[in-house]
Amino acid sequence: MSKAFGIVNFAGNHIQVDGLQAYRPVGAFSFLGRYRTIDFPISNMSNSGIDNIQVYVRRKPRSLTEHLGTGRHYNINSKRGQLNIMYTENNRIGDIYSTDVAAYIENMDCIERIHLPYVVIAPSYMIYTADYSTFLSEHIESGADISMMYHSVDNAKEAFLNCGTLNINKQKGVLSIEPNHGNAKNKNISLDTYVMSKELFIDLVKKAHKTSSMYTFADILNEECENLDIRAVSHRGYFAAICDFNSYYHANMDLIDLKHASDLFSPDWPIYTRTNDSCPTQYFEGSKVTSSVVSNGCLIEGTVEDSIIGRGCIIKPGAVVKNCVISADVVIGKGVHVENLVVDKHARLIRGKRVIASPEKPGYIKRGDTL
Amino acid sequence: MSKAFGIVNFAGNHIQVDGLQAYRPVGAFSFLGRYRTIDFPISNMSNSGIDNIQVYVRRKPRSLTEHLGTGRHYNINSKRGQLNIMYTENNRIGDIYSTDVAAYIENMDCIERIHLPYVVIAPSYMIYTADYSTFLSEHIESGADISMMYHSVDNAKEAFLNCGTLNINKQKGVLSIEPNHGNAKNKNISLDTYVMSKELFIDLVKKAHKTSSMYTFADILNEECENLDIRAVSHRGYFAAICDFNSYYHANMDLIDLKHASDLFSPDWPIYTRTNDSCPTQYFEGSKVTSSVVSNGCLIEGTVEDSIIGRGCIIKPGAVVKNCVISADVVIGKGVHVENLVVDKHARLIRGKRVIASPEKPGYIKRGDTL
Amino acid sequence: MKQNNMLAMILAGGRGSRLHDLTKKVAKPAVSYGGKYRIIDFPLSNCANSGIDVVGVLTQYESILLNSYVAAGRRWGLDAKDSGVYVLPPREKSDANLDVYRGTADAISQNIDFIDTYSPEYLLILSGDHIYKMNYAKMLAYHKECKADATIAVIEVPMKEASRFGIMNTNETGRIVEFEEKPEHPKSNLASMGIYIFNWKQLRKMLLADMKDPDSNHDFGKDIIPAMLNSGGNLFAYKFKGYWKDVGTIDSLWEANMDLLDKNNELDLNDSTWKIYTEDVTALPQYIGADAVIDRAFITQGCVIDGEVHNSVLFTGAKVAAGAKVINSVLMPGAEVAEGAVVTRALVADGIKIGKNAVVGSADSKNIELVAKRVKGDE
Amino acid sequence: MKQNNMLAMILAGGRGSRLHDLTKKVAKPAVSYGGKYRIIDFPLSNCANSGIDVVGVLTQYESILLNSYVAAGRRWGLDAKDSGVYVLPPREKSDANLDVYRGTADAISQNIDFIDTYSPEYLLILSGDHIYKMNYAKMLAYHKECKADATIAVIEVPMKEASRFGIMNTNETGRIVEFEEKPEHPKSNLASMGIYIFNWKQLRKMLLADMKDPDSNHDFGKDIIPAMLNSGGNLFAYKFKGYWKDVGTIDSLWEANMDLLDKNNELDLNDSTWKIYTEDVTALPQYIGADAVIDRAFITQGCVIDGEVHNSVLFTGAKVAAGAKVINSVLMPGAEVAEGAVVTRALVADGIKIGKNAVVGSADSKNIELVAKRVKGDE
Repeated sequence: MSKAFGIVNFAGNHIQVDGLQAYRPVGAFSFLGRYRTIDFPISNMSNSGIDNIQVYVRRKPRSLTEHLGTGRHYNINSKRGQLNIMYTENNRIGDIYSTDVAAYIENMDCIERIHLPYVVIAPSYMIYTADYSTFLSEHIESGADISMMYHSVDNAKEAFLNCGTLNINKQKGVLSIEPNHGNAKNKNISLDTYVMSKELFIDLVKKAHKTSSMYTFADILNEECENLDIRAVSHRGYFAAICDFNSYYHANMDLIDLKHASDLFSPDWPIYTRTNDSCPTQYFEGSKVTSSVVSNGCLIEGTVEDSIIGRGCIIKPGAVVKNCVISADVVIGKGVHVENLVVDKHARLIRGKRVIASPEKPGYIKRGDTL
Repeated sequence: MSKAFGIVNFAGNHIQVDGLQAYRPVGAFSFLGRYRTIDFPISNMSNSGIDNIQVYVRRKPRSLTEHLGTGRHYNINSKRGQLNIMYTENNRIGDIYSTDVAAYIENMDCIERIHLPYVVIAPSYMIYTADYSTFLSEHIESGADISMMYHSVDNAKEAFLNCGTLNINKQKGVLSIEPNHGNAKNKNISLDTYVMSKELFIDLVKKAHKTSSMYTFADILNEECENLDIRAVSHRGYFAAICDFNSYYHANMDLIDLKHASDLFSPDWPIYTRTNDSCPTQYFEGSKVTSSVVSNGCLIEGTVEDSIIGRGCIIKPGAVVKNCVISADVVIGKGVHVENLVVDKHARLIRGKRVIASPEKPGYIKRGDTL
Repeated sequence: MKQNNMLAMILAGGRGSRLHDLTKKVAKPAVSYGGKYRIIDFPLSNCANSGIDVVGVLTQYESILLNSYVAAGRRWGLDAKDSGVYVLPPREKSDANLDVYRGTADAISQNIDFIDTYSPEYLLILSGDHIYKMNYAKMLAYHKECKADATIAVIEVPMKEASRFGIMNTNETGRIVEFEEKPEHPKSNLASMGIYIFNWKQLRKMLLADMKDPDSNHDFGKDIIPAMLNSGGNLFAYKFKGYWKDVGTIDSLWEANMDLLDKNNELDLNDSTWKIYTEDVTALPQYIGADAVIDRAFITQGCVIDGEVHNSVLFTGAKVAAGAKVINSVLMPGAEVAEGAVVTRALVADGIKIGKNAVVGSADSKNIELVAKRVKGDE
Repeated sequence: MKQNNMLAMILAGGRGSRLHDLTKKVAKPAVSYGGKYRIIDFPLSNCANSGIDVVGVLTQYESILLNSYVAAGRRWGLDAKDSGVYVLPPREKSDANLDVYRGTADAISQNIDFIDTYSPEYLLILSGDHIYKMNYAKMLAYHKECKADATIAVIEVPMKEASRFGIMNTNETGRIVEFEEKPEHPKSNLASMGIYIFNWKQLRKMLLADMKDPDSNHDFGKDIIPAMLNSGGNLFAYKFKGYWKDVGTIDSLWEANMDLLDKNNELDLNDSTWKIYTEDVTALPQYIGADAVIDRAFITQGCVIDGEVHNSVLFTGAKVAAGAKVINSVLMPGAEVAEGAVVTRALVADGIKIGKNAVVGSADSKNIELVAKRVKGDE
């Protein structure tokens, strides 16, 4: 039982994932075949003893609502705990008024009614594991106003271009939060993950709201760096941000390597998800599957290489799937050759015999499309 | 196990309940203290063996989502059954584009994926009980294209003014569906409750959508009366429609009489709701409660007459509550006299010593207001 | 919710024979209390609220209602992924015949295999028939802080009543130096509440030894705790403050119900930060009739009151007809009092009907009258 | 979901001794099958899919794993308000001492009080150790249509094997005229599947009589059904078509697993309209390595395949290291095959490790080799 409640924030307007995002919020994106990205922040919270969680969502909440349910599959006690989905009327993606701050203000009565002294805020578009109970206790011990997590990277020139970066001093004090301009290799990428007292959180939200209708929570933090004691806490281990289409593709492809996956998945830190009660996957004579991650419920007769296959997919004889991220319930027809693609749910690639994108710019097949 | 899936429709633009509706959809209105209006259609479906239910919602879905959960408290098997909340982007109340047909079209893939041959549609703003399994089997036997329920009333001049009425012939065929113009005492009020094949339902939705962007499902039905065999089925028993503020107030007040309530509530037909795990209500010395319906978790020291008291209310010494519908977690302060009011959730009536509306035009106290 | 590495086992095998007819068909932990609860809701809700995920309930005698009642772990939210309430009656094993539990310790010993599947670090032993609210997480924190071998929850009782309890004598650090079962001349007033935290590995060894000991009663109070003390174990007393009641008799069950009528009573069932969860019975709200008179009462949903209710607790579905009077009494679930009947200082059992104009109990009786059979009235 | 007035009781007390080491620690209904399932998932999922809300599971021998497994009714969605899976081992009562179930009928008789609390109209009796998918709602409809006193599900078996089964001889209307247990000269090939629907009130009377009969075996097949037939009861056979298997031996368990490798196999676990639900184990998706070779396999989540897998079924968390070969075999949950090892025509039990370069089983063995102990390999 934590002294903190959790907030899982939606991906702000700086995050734009072409294609997939038209159908569901980033938190509901399929990840590594059987997960959704939101499974990571929620499992982190649940494993950290946080069982009172608010999940903020903007447009298209259905898949997220169904996936989260009452949170029992995340090990959240259904009486004592709470997993609430918080909606906002300002829900147009890209709308400058549709900020996290606006959503918090809209649901302020629900926030104020929570009887817990701290809040841990985490984003729905990042994949990492972290023990928030340590994060919280170290925060309390430090006496800081706010603690926030960052991850030092050496590829900030070409990656994390939409993310925030932290400017920190020797004592790990945060001097400013700036967008990543891609002007340097080494950057401290903000995990958009914070801990602070509930009181301060509410104050900051109200202040941000007063200051400007388009201020995000990161904006007000940046502005308060001078006044408040904001500490940066380094994160280690696997870390990926789904901040655009390419990063989505690569975060998935990265984890085909079991060594990378072992950095993220540990028996001590289970990542929970909703089961679909699919049966095991059937491999038939003639199937040839290598270097791939396969979910349950598939029927495989073709060739799969360096790919991720979602739940319930059918790979017909003679089909070749290479360097692809395939979502659930996709059909790859007889003799169809697909390469370097993200294929969205329920798509059927049957007629077009070769659908091949370049490895630099992976392609996207829409949800439910028949090709 | 029914051959039909269920659809609980949102209250259309013809339904406007001043006050309450600003905070939640009609389906999430508190009713008789411990229920919400949506408990009635969902319990009807569950008791009729329908365990695959879609609930459509427009704005402010939080309270409804939390109340419904995964439907376990409605006795819906959490694996075999499904209680899904369906959202729509056209969610502005009063917007002519925001119709049930638009919502069905937006979620058509989810409708099409259901493997059941029939659909039962019920509204979220009416309070009645009905066995849909009989409704369905009689529909199948009759060979009609569509069966719909109506209730004959003799007070259509002053009530049900926003509801639809059925024009029917001697063989119970529906000739037309018209708004109630209040021009006659005796009318057949449509219960907005239909059964038909899934196929026909989809056809009609698509046709309505093609015909006009502002067509509702009732509109297309009215138009198809000539072409289709639409049968009217008479409903008996308790029936109320929450179609405006006054009807909300009176539907509640009606049921203070246990005789009326016995018409609606039967041991064979349980109305399920979500429990809040409140403890029993404590009556203290000096309390005086008569002709009232009281929910659990209240602390009562004052006088309550002819009223409905929601869960967790506090009625302080010397307070007088008369002819009121009080929602959950309301405080009526010492010596405060309230009469002919609907008091919304979390309101605190403490300072103003007399808050009395006229019996003809009951007053409304806003959610969370302190008076 | 992350497992806090503590598994709870509730001893719920008591017959409760001093509750007479109330426990004829249900085990004591399943007896109704407080309008809508059963006694075992208290330890189970305490577990849920303390962040304990897995609870074993050791049942024995006449337990079908108790077994099915606790099996529905959803009632206390104990139905998340790695969570559960497990009913553990005695059972046949490949190396042992079917046999009853020989004592509180034996009940645990016979379920070592169950406990081992969760490999908990700590084991919490609870009793299924006490009414109280307690945060076991705090007790565990104290147990860890003291580096204790075992921690026993104690409550201060009036010194003159101390000889009715198991008394813990502690030194100034809170360490238990002596345990006396019902001492004639008690040295302290710290009574054991029958709530223990053990380190599982250590307890496991002791239980295996205890099982083989022919002289043992296989009981925590009589055997395990004394043995730990004798071997110089580090046992600590954890002082509990608050409402705590063992309702062993009709009078004490009645009293515990009456306690709820006090404003700001110590148990405070209305505290939204520590709810007691129970079965979700489908029922109407309370219907209070035009001529009803209610002062000082604790009434739950499903009740219909047309008569007078004074100083009484009414359980789910209880009915008081017009002209009937219920005074200083407890009406258990579904009890009905017909027109003109008067019920005074009585406890009316589940579903019992008191007929028209019947008079039950009396204002000056020494004991509370248990009404467990239908009382005929005027026809 | 409205109760269809039928309560199901699953007989799950079988020791399954012909499954040897597999049932040393778990009862037969809890044995793993088909990659991610346990056998009892089939009757439980069938119940859930047939709209049955309340299921009693009659357990007996070494049932701690089975008891806790089925107690989590959420796995089959049987955890809605009025729904539940209840574990029913033998128990002590006020009028009876603790005693084992004496037969299939006695197991029901001893739980009459449990059944009565739901007052069902119909009682469905199932076996906990059969693999099949069946809609009991259709069987109930047939039972009602026939106005039967009892309906027994039957399956056509090859005539030459009929003498191994309990055979129902029916007239042209489907009414059972004779029941023969393992007849030497069978008159029909309709074998009883051990699935019965009874009218509860009627069965209740028969059970009460049977309990007192000193000559009875207290068994449905041996006593109750013959008695009903003798007294001219209206018993009907309900013909089931589809996959049905009683996996009594290691060979038949292996076979039943191998059946799943066939394209369009009759059991069709992939049918989304009749899913078999099971425990939701936290596991990664299947990881298939760069040099893996898989043809004809049934593999579930948590598996890591770097070697070769031919004609095999791999259960949750099974691992096949690079250079290892698994042929015509079943790897049960957590089984691991180290580098260079070869496993042929074997059933490797839960968690068993096959060491480096070890060779297990052989292609031309008559029986399937059960590997229930660690096999050391090269160090």
